[in-house]
Amino acid sequence: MKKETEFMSINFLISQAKNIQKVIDENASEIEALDQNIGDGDHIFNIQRGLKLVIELEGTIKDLPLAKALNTIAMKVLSGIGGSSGALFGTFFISMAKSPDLDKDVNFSKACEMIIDGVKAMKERGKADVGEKTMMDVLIPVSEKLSEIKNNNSEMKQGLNEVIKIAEDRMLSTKDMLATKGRASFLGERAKGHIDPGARSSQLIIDTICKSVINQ
Amino acid sequence: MKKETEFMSINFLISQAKNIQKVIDENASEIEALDQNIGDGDHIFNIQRGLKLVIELEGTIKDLPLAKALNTIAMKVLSGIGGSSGALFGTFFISMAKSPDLDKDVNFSKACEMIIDGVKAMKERGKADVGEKTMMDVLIPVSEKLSEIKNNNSEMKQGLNEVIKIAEDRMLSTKDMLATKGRASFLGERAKGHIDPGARSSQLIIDTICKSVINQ
Amino acid sequence: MKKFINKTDDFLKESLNGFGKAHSDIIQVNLEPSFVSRKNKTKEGKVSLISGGGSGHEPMHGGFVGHGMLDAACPGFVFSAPAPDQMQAAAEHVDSGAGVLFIVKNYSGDIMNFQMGAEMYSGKNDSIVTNDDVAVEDSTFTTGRRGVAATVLVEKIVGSLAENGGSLEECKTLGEKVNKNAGTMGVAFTSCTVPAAGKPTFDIGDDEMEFGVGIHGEPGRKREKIQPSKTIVGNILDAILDNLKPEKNEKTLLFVNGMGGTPLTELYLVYDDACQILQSKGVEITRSLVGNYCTSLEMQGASITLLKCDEEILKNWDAPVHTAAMRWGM
Amino acid sequence: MKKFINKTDDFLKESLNGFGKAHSDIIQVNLEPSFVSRKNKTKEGKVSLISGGGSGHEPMHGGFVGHGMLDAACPGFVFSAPAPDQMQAAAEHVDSGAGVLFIVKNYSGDIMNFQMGAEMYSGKNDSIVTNDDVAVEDSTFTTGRRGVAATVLVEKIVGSLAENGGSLEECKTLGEKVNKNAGTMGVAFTSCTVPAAGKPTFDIGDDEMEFGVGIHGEPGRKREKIQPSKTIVGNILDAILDNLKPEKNEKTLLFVNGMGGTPLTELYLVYDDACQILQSKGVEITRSLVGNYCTSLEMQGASITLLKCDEEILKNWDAPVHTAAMRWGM
Ligand SMILES: Nc1ncnc2c1ncn2[C@@H]1O[C@H](COP(=O)(O)OP(=O)(O)O)[C@@H](O)[C@H]1O
Ligand SMILES: Nc1ncnc2c1ncn2[C@@H]1O[C@H](COP(=O)(O)OP(=O)(O)O)[C@@H](O)[C@H]1O
Ligand SMILES: [Mg+2]
Ligand SMILES: [Mg+2]
Ligand SMILES: [Mg+2]
Ligand SMILES: [Mg+2]
Repeated sequence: MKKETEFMSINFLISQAKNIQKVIDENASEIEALDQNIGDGDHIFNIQRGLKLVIELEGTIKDLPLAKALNTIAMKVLSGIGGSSGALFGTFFISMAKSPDLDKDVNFSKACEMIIDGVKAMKERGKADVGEKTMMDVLIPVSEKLSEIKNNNSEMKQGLNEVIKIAEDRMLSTKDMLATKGRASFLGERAKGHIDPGARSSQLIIDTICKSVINQ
Repeated sequence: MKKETEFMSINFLISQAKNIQKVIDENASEIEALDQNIGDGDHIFNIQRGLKLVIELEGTIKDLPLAKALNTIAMKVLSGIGGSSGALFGTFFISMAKSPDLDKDVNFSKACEMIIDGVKAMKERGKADVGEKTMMDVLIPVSEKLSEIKNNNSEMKQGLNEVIKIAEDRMLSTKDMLATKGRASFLGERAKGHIDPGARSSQLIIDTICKSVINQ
Repeated sequence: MKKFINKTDDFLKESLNGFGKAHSDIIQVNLEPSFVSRKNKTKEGKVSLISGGGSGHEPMHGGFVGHGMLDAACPGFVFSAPAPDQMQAAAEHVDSGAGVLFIVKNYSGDIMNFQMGAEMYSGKNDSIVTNDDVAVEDSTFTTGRRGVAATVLVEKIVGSLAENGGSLEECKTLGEKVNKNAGTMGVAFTSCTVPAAGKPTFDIGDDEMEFGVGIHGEPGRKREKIQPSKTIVGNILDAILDNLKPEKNEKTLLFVNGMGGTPLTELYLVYDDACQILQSKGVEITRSLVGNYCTSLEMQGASITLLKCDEEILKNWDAPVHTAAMRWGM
Repeated sequence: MKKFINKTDDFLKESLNGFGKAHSDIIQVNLEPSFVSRKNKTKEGKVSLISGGGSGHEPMHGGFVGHGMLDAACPGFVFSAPAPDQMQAAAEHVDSGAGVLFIVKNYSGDIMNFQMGAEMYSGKNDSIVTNDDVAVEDSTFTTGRRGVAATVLVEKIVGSLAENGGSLEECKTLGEKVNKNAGTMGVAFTSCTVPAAGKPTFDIGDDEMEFGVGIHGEPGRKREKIQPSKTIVGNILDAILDNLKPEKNEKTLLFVNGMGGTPLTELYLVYDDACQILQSKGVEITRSLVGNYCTSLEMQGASITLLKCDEEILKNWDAPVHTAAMRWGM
């Protein structure tokens, strides 16, 4: 089992990125098809490019203080991805990098806080709330669950299993939504019946991280 | 059997055009494919457009003197077809229209003479001789045969059967030629193995006219 | 996928390099972060116009950098909005002190990235957002309409005002007027192929068209059987006129834009159909633009934009311009 | 077949009408016989330039009618040379007394029809024949090489000389010089579809290209597997350089021409590849042209033309031009 203090270590971040890369690559054609159905088809390439760039940072950031490392990641994600995902995930990491007390150990509770703040920043940036058929349909409920786990001091493993479940349910729930934000919003009724690509990629990311933490 | 004097009557010309139109339409996809193989694919449309325009002239020319009628046809063919075929067939009809003594009856011998002169004019216009993989590979030998028939006063029916045979042989002979004139000349060795589209359409025209004269 | 390409990853960089070399008399290309800017420094007191967006819509926007139009353009990856550092760097490079106006097409990726770029840029700046695509329902609760071909017109017209000393505020006001006076709708016969994907974005039947298509191969209003040009043009114009409601004999600019893979002959035929239909409805066409300006890679199709013109718009449309893709009067 | 079209038979007429309306400030369209001419009468003493050819290569030639370039253009049916009466009527319409120079691409249909047109025109006239396509073996016993994209350069450069008072003889001499100094070769990734045919002219595999293709979808030198852009460009340039043999550091104009369906991004990438290769061989590029100028309907592909330039050529290239498709300096 993971030592509390290892959350958000640079090692942790890079190894998660590698895990995620593997899972995203395995599901690439599905994600590509989702953005072709209701968007412009670039989501998979944006995500893959972002992961590659972050993983390539390993050497550069491995000896940096966490705040600096996160900021380096943020700038890379922001400048290297582009599109909606670049702005949103970039915003997430900028928020993370700005979190106070990063020079102290980051325990699970602190990690949850950072994620919760990051999702809040994304929500402000994209102005999308739950129900608008975007990745926020996954990220906001997940963030709320993390906040509940953190506040109730719930058992981590069980909590993360619930997070996995929520992410999956909410990802699936985008299928029958009308879109009001993002490219899919231009489709009106025709967006229905298709899962949002950003919701799917976000869910896969959450799924991968949670499982890896649970299994360590 | 056709009365000698009816050759080249306006009725004769228009009814031949209608016969030819039918045969060309029946063989349209083959001719189209031939020009797609070694040219630019428009030969069939050029020929079909020309026939349609000539047939539409019926009302305009039916009461004109032959020279005038032929000149009207020539101008229509020249201006309405375009491409190599427009210039060549236009040249043919211009030559026909210029033939002397058109106010007198046109018998078989005179008709042969007109065709022979027409082909000569085409040869001058296009500067292509036998063996260059063009319609001249059909037209020149046919014209030579007509000249022989005329000079020897041969039996018309048998003569025309020989013309049919020559036209077909020479059309087929273009298959294995290298082209030196026309679009197919740009292909070098690659032109080999394909019949020349103009040779095929000319052969069909000759075949149709000869058979119709023979069977009348 | 059949494209002139060496390595997918180098596609944009190499293409930008070629663009820079072919037009080195008027523009320069910066890489990392990438932006196209005028060769000559923006003159003091002149507002700088910066646009950008995903690549794949060429000549938009790089082809519109030059005298009388943009000062810089920021190209993203194919169909992905550019990143904020591109806008920041471009702004820092071109701003002569009079401020920067960002011209942004209404897509959430573009909006977010330009917003962040504007936040990161310390100088005076403002933005206008184009949203001329009438294929999409407008609503304040949603992202609203897409910004498409009218962006070209906004860039030309505001570009002229900026060149002639218009203030940041005046430029913004004019840009918003042009955008409000314009309506666009497009139709696609074939899909485009994003280089990284290597295969067409969507499947479409041999007798089908996507009516109201976006400029990224996104689906439009509906998938239909293909129809005669006049029917297609009539349906597009109905949607536009419904929206713009021009007054009787109001002057307009008619812009027939190719999606990239449709020959000029067809675009002019569309122009002819549109003229006839508009004239029958009492709309006066006083300016025209026909060609490939706001494309979707090699997609076959076209969009029609109608712009209602007042004297200010006409004057600035007619003013000299010298860019790679649009040039007159100089 | 997916095209903006109403009736196949009306395709050209409607497209020409649209072209006439969209550019009514500089040109006019005559139908029956059809030709495009400048709106303003050719000034006295100025030699008139008339070109033409099958349609399907737009903007060539109609898009090159205007100040500093052609006086008239005669469009034939798609890929069929125009008829002599078109050339005759155009000549009668534009000739101001200084004579007419016909600019003809080397195809036997064009040659024969222009010859007949010239014979039918009673005024002073002469012709030049372009034959820049190095994909085809030259020989005095055959039709020789095809006239392709360099025709655009001939029309621009001779157009300037004519505008500035060059005599018929001088115009002809310059045109022949430009033609002799130019070499072109093209490659196609896809076929084009002639409207009357309704289906592609040739079949081509998903991984194949036609190397040395003509501008009518005629087969080229060979059918090959598709290759990286740099390889394709290298092979094209080898053929051209072999032929033109420019001197070390000789000045050239590099013209990357799209066949109609290839996006600008790719053409600029080709331009970049060509620059690198030419520079490595000591060829100096002093002028550039990139875009769709001599097309084959919606064909995907490109051709490269290299023109060796002396001062006379450069001066006339740079001179102002104002046509629908090429405009600078005015
Ligand atoms: N305003 C927004 N807020 C939150 N998420 C958004 C917003 N707009 C788009 N998205 C998400 O971004 C995803 C698409 O990302 P991507 O394809 O990378 O960018 P783009 O839409 O710019 O092409 C969508 O599936 C959706 O989940
Ligand atoms: N110089 C020439 N002399 C005689 N026939 C020619 C010549 N050039 C071409 N042709 C004939 O014309 C035919 C093609 O006609 P067509 O397709 O209508 O015109 P184009 O070649 O101009 O497209 C060729 O198949 C050939 O038979
Ligand atoms: Mg996308
Ligand atoms: Mg042909
Ligand atoms: Mg995108
Ligand atoms: Mg032809």
